[in-house]
Amino acid sequence: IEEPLIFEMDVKGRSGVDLPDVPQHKERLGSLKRKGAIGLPGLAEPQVVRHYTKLSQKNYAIDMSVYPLGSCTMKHNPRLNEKMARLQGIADLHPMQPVSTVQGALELIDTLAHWLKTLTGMPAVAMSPAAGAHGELCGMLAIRAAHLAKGDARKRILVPESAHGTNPATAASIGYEVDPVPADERGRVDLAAFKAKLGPDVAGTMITNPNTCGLFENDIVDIADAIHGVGGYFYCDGANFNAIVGRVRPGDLGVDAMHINLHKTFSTPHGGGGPGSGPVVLSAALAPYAPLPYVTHGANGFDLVEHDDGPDGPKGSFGRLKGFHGQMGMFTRALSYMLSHGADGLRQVSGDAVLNANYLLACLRDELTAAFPGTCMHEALFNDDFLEGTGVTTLDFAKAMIDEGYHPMTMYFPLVVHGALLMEPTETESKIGLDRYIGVVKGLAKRAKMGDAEYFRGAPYHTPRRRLDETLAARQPILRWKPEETKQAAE
Amino acid sequence: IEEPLIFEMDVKGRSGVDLPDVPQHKERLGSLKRKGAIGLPGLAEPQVVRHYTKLSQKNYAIDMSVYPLGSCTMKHNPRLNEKMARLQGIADLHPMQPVSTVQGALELIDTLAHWLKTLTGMPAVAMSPAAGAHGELCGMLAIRAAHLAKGDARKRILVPESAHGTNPATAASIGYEVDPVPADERGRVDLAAFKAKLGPDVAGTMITNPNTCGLFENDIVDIADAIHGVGGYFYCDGANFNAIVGRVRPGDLGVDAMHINLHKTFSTPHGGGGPGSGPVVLSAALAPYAPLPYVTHGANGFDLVEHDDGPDGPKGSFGRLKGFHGQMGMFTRALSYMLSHGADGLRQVSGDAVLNANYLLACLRDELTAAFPGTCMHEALFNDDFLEGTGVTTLDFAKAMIDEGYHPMTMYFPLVVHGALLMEPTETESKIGLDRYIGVVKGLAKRAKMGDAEYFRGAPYHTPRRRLDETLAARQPILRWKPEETKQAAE
Amino acid sequence: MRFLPQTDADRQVMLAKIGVPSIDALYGDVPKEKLLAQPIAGLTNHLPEMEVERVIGGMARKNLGTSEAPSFLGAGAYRHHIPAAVDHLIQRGEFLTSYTPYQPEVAQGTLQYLFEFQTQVALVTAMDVANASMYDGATATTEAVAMANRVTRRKKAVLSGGLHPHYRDVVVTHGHHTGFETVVAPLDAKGKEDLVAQLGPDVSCVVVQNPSFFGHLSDFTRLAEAVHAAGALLIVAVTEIVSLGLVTPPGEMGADIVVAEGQSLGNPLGFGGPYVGLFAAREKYLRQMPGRLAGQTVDVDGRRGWVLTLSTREQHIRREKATSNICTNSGLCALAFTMHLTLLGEAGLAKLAALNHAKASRLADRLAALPGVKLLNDTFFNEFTLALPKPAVPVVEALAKKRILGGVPVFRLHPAPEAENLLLVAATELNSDDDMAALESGLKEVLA
Amino acid sequence: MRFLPQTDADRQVMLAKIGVPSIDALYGDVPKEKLLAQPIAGLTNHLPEMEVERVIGGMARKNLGTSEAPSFLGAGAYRHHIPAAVDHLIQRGEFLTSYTPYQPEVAQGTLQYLFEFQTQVALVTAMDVANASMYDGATATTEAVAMANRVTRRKKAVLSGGLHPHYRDVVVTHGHHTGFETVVAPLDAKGKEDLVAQLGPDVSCVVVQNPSFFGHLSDFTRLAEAVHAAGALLIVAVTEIVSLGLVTPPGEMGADIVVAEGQSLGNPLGFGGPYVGLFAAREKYLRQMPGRLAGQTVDVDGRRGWVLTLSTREQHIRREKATSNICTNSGLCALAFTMHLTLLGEAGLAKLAALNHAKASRLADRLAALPGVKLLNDTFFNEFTLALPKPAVPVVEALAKKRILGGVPVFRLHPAPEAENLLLVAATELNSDDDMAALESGLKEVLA
Repeated sequence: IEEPLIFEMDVKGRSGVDLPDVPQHKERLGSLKRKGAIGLPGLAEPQVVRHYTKLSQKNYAIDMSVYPLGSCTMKHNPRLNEKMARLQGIADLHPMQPVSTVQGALELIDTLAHWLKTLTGMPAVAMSPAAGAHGELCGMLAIRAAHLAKGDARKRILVPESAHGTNPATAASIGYEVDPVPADERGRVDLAAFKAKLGPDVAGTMITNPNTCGLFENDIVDIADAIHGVGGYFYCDGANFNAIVGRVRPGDLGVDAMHINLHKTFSTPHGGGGPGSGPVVLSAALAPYAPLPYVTHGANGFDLVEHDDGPDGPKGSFGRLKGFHGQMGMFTRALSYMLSHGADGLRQVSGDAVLNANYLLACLRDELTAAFPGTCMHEALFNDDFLEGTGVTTLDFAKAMIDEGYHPMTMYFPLVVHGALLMEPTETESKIGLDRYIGVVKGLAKRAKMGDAEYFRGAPYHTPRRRLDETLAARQPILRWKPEETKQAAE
Repeated sequence: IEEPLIFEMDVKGRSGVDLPDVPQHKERLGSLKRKGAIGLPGLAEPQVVRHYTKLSQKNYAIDMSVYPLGSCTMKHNPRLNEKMARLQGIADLHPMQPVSTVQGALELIDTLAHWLKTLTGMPAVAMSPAAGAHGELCGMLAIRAAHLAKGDARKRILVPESAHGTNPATAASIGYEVDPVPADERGRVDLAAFKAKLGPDVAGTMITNPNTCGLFENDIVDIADAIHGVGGYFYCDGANFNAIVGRVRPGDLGVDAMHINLHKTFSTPHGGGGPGSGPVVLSAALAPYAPLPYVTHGANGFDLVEHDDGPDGPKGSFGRLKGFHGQMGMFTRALSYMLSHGADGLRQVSGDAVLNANYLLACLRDELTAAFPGTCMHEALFNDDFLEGTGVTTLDFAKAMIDEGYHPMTMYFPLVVHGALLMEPTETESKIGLDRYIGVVKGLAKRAKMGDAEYFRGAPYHTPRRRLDETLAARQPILRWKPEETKQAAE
Repeated sequence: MRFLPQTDADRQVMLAKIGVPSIDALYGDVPKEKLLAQPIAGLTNHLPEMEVERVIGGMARKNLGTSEAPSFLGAGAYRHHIPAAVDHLIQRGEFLTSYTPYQPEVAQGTLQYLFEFQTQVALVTAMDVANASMYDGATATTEAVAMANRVTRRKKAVLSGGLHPHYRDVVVTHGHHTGFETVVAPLDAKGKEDLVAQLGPDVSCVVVQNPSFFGHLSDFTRLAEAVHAAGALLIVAVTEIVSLGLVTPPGEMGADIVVAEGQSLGNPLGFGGPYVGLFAAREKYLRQMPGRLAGQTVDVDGRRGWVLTLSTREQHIRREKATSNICTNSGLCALAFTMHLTLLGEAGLAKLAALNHAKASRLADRLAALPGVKLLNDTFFNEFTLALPKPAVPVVEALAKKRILGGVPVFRLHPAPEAENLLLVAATELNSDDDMAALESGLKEVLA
Repeated sequence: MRFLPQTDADRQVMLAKIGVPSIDALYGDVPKEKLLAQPIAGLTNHLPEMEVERVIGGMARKNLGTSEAPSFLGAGAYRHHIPAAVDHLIQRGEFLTSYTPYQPEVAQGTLQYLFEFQTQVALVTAMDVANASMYDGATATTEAVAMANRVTRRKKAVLSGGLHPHYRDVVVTHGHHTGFETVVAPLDAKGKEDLVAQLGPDVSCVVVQNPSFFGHLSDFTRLAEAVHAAGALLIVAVTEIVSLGLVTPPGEMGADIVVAEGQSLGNPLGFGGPYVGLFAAREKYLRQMPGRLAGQTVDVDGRRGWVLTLSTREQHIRREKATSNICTNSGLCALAFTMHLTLLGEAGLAKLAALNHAKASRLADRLAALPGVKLLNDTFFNEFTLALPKPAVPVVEALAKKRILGGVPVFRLHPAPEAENLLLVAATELNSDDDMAALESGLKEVLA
């Protein structure tokens, strides 16, 4: 059933909101009173409720079934978290209220900070970053500030080829030169190559651990020592923290900064692309450069430090990264999740996440082709060798998952593996659910090998839309509704 | 995608709820401690959330599109109502709290009562009935109590053939003999036949107005006078109040009792079958017999009268009809709806509901066959003459609506019209939405006439299940899960 | 107005198509003098959403909610913790805004959960079959009596003195007006009654409650045998369904019909409604059962599916010969119930019940130690009866002034002299030790 | 544990299949001495849902929410009434628990609303194109500056003294560390600044705000012409998007990039986040834009549909050459925004804006009449600046003691002497006449 755009349901003068009459007042708009219409459509509430209900029905979601997107940690999002974030006294707090009126809010932030520091074994945490990539920026700015404080700007950042795109993008965005480090045949950072690239101009390295191949960097301590040896800092991409939470403390490995995606490890919902929250834990070396604002314990309770001598000052924060104080709504959800699991439960989280991934790997390795030998951490990585000669691509294979009721796995990432298929089940999948998923993947692999490439090339068949033309979209971008363009296309 | 039963996802020992440890205590169960297992399945929260999410996706709902079930008033259910019903201070009130602690709750009930009485022009209202049929019981018990108070039990109740099944069922359940009154060729109560049945043993009549043919009983005042003339009472089935709210007061027509389905006219959600709420407005003649409990205005605020001298007492309520005080959650929703619309908006509600139904009737009467000439009230009734000779039945036609994205209309009701198709769009459908619906209905009618009976007999095609075997279900009832039976059937 | 999609321009076009000049013209069948020309006086006009929130929020703030105060109220309605997932899921539009599942092709979701609900109710009560819900425990009880009357073709119900007074009153009301006799046993505050002597050839059923209104637990096995020997049915009411996680179910004691209040699982107190009545019975009485039933079948493609079934018992088919007039039931409350119970599962329900019992047992120890207070129960689940040294109604009022909701006076439900000093006190998993200490010291002060 | 579906029995079967003796054995790559053998100390163990509610609820109760007190706080975050339908719909699992729509076949819902969102943002700002959201107004501003730097190949941004201090500080931080210069104009409390003199051949952009941080409305048409003549871009920030229902949009004044805070529509105050940054630009700069874009296309069957597009600008494709490092954005906040705006529609947004203006204008009249209080604005939308006769921070504290949230002291955001006595006061549709009277009398008392 087709659902039009809201603009195509416009009836002039209609509104889905009632408002009281505008009282008498002196108009104070100067010359800036808007002239002419905006062009927004008018719908009544029933039509709006239906529109979004029907749009939602075109989506796949964790609430429906396995969402095996490697690197994304699509775990169950408890509804308790949603309820907590909507409490009066949290959802209705203004960020600029007097601190005397928000002591509970500051306590919440401080409590969450305590959990994050304790779980990572790090002495400090910057709470304001809005997402993982923003956290990377925060951590890298702290590194840069630390170097600057020593009067030594430095230029290069070592980034493994298997890194998330955000790593090089972040480093480059603040002027660093990104120096790629190859992976070895075990899917890990090539230690020798890494060491060979070290030098006094290296500001630091950005390494994901467990890495994007779903493997623990077993040379991690050597890597940390090596980068520290040249006066550099170790930034750890914490996207895969779910594999080790409660079992390994990044601080014990020599990490200087690591962002934590609350929307991955700590279950705040992905929401179709956000919002996230990316607090950054910091080592003692970087802690002084943490951004504003931050919570302290004062004589009259909690305090919020919002100013210092600034980025040009002799010492102190590298400045401000975001409006206000951070993603409070996500903090509340994450704390609700952490309290629900506790220290014991979080340890079980990582254990079950790794168990589930290895179970997938063990069950699928005969039918598919594992990218690396041995066990994995929280995600199972396959290459496309098993599709060789079938005429079926990784993309085709993944799209065929959709008709079976599953979201595709991550494809073609990490880049270091050919035709990669990266599956991260997370700990919230049951054995029964995994067995069903495994059955489907094996069945498709068999079908591909039996030479049914035509079927795969056409998949998916049962979705609202099939194989959309991405090239056309990019060549002739239509990024907003206009009466003529959309009508034409709809015909 | 198939969804198993919860019992088929059982893993022993698993639970979707955490509870604190049971503290030390003296066990006081006597000999009644349960032995042996219950047999309930164990699921974790993620699996439970998915299960019900996936079940929900197999349903049709108002939130998706037109739900043209005649007699059911499937209108938009505002989410504000849900929010109001969940407020602290409403959702968390215990029914047996001291009345000093629930003054706001009693005020809410009293306010809703005021609206209901004012809108109907009736002096009293019984709030406790749980649904429409329960309201019928309430009203009929009041009638019976009034007769008994006069020492004149009476036996017969006149009920039109077009009545909802609940009318005769209610009357019979309290020992009345149901005497059917035929409809005339205009789809109304045959006034002459009605009068002919009157006599001193007639306790009253139950008439739906507007009636189930979607027509206003234009002899209604004569009917009321006639029943009153023999000392009987006029019970009005208020299921179709949506057609006249704010425009006609049943009290002005001579009605003695009428239930109001808050889940129809006042938008409380149908919830897949309930809960409802069916307050009954009462005339001065019946008011003394209203059931317990009821709210009064006392010296210290509102009071709740929960006892009187009982059904055997000389005068007073006919007794208690339900535990506690009525469907407070539905009261809150209904009041939220009423305040949102106001006296002006409710008048527009009925006007637009009637307008929409007549628009359907006008647009469809050439392609389908209208059951009666002229305009209608809030629902448009068709017979199956237009399907004559096509081999397509009313059922087939209705089922074919499903593949077009619509819930079927009410079929084969009222009984007085052959192969009836009863469509009630309600006021919350837009013209655009109605035009699309009309297009689909006309298209199907054309298709039926073109001789595509085969297609209709097979419809629907795109639903999770198609044409379920109702005969088998009734002949060999399987009303609960048992391991062996369900497995067998699933195979 | 935000809920009304038609604009005046739309209306004009539609009226033209219909061929009438105005909406008023569509009301031609209404006697002219009965048709109102203006909005009804005495009511406010339409309000913005935020104003409605102010009005209803203002009413809510005048109440003392049980979540704001130590609360020990029971008497047939219990405050339990409802998992957040339950309220989230029942609000999905596909559940909330759907109708009774008469069209099974587009209602398999509702039908499947009803089938699961029926199974859970049958399991928990240890009965053969259950229906898809009634309004509440009280109305389910009177439906059960009516059913027993049909089954036995007799017209006399014996009601226990331990039956919830509202349930009793509703049955008595129905009996009075629909022509069956009700024998009401004296109030059984001590849990000692024996109803065997009430049996006779005209008795259709005996209605008992477990735990009783006063909290006592009884083994009805012997009673059931006597009832059956007398050709009658045993109806057991359960007002606190959580008890069945810990207590022998009625089905194991010989009950023929079990009725219950399902509010405790998934449904908020809500000042008394909407709740959900549970109704279970022996299979042999199936065709005399009231209410809706979801049944398993196959579709035209041979796939398992569900439909409403045995509807020839119901009013919309059977009309005046129906087993009940019930139509709208408590669908969404049943959904909340079944979700909560699915989350709990076998292990969760058992632990929840144990926790409730433990809390109440500890509270009973504390309160029974107060001077002048006497605990009337040897056995109970999560609620017990105290005999106070003075009338309970003013005691409870005095506690409320201290912002403690201290229990339900029996007198409130049964205003008779022998009930005057009796107080029902319930504890659930939500009562903390602090709550209990507050009640203990509050009660001590009020009684001093 | 309720969220973890595996039982120990499951785990044993799975470990056997994997061929390892324990979960610990799967951590063989972790240096032994770094692998913890026990749960980490210093943290509580898992808690039941009701305990979590107690802990977090306890924290919430220590705060004074804006819904509990007359509240006049703005400064970039505004309390508006959010229709209940919005929060209901964004919580549908299919929205809430879905990922970034990289697989368009199973994400047409998300993609379509993003396309609608982009169109709404472009319409409201009167710009050509908009992206699918940024984190917030402040980060959107610094992304806009970075974009202007790329477009102009220059590295100097001129920041208005009317720009929100947080936005300014974020840009300055970025500039400091990423190598562009920032020229910060003096605080412009009176709305009189003229930035034309700051232009020069090295300036990449001028960043202004409308209404300004102090509430002033300015016509930037002339500034835009001067900026363009100097080869730079004009960036206009909007912190109160509701204003655009009543005020001339930046696009009509020559803005090249418009950034805004979208919180006001659909998103609660939430102590500052998550919010939603809006980002719109002239079409000619499209390929230099940061962030995600939903674009229209057709599918293999020729049907209209939507995909993420132009992702060669983005980090996951372009890596170190990306226009921004942004990945996760504010999807769900954008959904709330677009739903609220869809409900409002043209008529609703205009009326909402008019109502805000009227409330603020009336409040300004009342407060400006207080002894010693001076209104600094000739023009404003729903927020204005008062010069008080004493420092604003203690005044606001004193008001808070009276349970009045009386405004935001400028000093809180910009602790400089010239800001000390300045108070920002905002009013929205949610402020009643009683609220205003409370502030008026409270302020009078505090200033006396």
